[in-house]
Amino acid sequence: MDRPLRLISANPVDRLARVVEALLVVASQPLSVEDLAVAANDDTERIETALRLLGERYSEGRSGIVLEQVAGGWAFRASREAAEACATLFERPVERGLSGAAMETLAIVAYFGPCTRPDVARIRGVAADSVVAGLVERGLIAESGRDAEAAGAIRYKTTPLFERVFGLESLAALPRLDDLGGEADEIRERLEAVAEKRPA
Amino acid sequence: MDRPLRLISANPVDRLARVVEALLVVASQPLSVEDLAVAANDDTERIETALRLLGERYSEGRSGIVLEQVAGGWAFRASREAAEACATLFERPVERGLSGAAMETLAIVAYFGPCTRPDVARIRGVAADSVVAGLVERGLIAESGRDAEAAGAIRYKTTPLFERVFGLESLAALPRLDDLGGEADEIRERLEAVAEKRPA
Amino acid sequence: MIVRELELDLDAFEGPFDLLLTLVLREELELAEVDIAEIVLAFCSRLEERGRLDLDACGEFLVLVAALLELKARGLFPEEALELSELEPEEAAEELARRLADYRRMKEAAAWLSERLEGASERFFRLGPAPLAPRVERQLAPQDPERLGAALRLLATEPPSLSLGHMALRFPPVSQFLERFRAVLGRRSRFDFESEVAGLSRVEAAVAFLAMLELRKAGEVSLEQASSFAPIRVLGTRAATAKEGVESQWIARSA
Repeated sequence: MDRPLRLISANPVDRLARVVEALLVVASQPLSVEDLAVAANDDTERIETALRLLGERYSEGRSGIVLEQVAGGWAFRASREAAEACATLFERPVERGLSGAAMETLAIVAYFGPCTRPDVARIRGVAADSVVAGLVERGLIAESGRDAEAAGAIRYKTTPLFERVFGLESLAALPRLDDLGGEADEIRERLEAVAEKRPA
Repeated sequence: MDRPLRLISANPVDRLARVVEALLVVASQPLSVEDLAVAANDDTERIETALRLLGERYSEGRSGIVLEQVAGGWAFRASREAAEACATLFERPVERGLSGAAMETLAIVAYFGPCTRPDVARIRGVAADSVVAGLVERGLIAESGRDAEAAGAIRYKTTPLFERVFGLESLAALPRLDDLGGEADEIRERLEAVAEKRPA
Repeated sequence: MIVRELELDLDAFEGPFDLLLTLVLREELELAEVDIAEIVLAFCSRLEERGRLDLDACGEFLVLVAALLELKARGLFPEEALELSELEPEEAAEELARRLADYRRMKEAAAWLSERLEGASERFFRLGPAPLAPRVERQLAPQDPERLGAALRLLATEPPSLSLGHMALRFPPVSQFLERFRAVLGRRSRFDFESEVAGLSRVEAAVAFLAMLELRKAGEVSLEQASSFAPIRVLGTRAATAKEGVESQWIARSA
């Protein structure tokens, strides 16, 4: 292949290198040379050359963006000199509370769990997928096997972190809901019936 | 014409600009000048100067990484010349196949949100349930509490992803309501004229 | 013709009319998804096939469709239905104009967004976290467990229920208004439609309107109206005395 990568004076970086850096800046996973070759519709050798060029440009001391080879391919990271700033950026203040959707979902899993996402959706009257994913990510609920009846849907239960955050010794210490009816099943049926009547 | 590879600008951006580009390359949301100032522990004026510098460096034609002001902050995106390569590598489930109903619903939530599904139905004249669920799944709108007045209906608002996907600096970049629907006033006048003629 | 057995083939439903009604009343079918205009079209084409007017069927159909429409409207405007029906005509027109204006604006905004999306199709952003970004630890302050119970109590709050009472309203058949108008014309040569139907419900007035049109088709009356929404004047014709049992000659197409 007789197409040397060359810098044209007006262009600081060769076109292929520009495409590769573009791909790397929007990727959520490291990209392999093969991934890059397929996407850029070019061959792996030229991709490797482009990566070398980019490696020089995006290196410690020269740039805040650093190209790094990790398991599975190539990715950008922040330079070490920006480590402190990044730590500040990702340091979240302690959150004071949960959104209404998260609190409802958590209450449902705590009182009626383990239960599946469709179970939660039936009681809330609205799909719960992203809320459940958020609670899993925060470690407040976790997977607890699959529901053999509901087409193998994943069931969720609350975690020890949940109990710590809510100051509960165990789930048995949850506030009683006598005003909503006695048994959990009974309350659950009632909530499902109300959800069907709700406009949203 | 074989020039040596000189990817590094003779005039390297200063330390603050490097920190800012590092922050932008690891952030998962657009960062405001204030976010950047807090993380970099510097003042907003200097951050703005750094952003101007980076804006020149990361611009269409010069770089595969482009700095853009969007969704109330600053973010890197892929350059347009890399769009095809990006399209090969990354699915765009967020934008794919947004129906007319979805667009109208998005518009209503963007202008009148947080609002409920009945609110959307009231303006569109047809039920909005499946459309709203689809937009939530795509992450373009999200729950924002329940409306205590409307029988506990869930309220929705647009997300920062919506602004990013539509390339809006913020919701304020939407056309002003007064500038939309020129015909509307005409209709109003006609209906009012009819109402006046109508025997009480 | 039995209206309840009318076969429907709609986007949201396929089967006889009475099954649709049953499903709607049991709330197993979302009325908002049902295109009522399609039902009307199905009924009209069925009438046309038969070539004859079945007044009782028309009356029954009108009543059922009117009830469906009202139910649908209430479903769309749950908490406002009552308020709206209490509005004065001017206010109702104002409210309607406001809604139409909102919708027009949102249609334009949607078009603007579509264009915007088109223009943005070459702009790719990373949608997930960066591959080598630091892990985020989200810490939650201690929470009051009572809030869990409160969340469930909120979910247990019954929304105000939709009244289905109007579905059970009884309506007079069209023939009753035919007789009534003929009787009036026996005494006087003309009358104002509005004053004859004053005090009737909207749906009853609609049945009366159908009867009036029916008399006109049969040539028993002629109608005058100075302008849209002006009072409708009904004038008896000489032929009226000679006409009887016109129902059977009424052709659906002429409706």
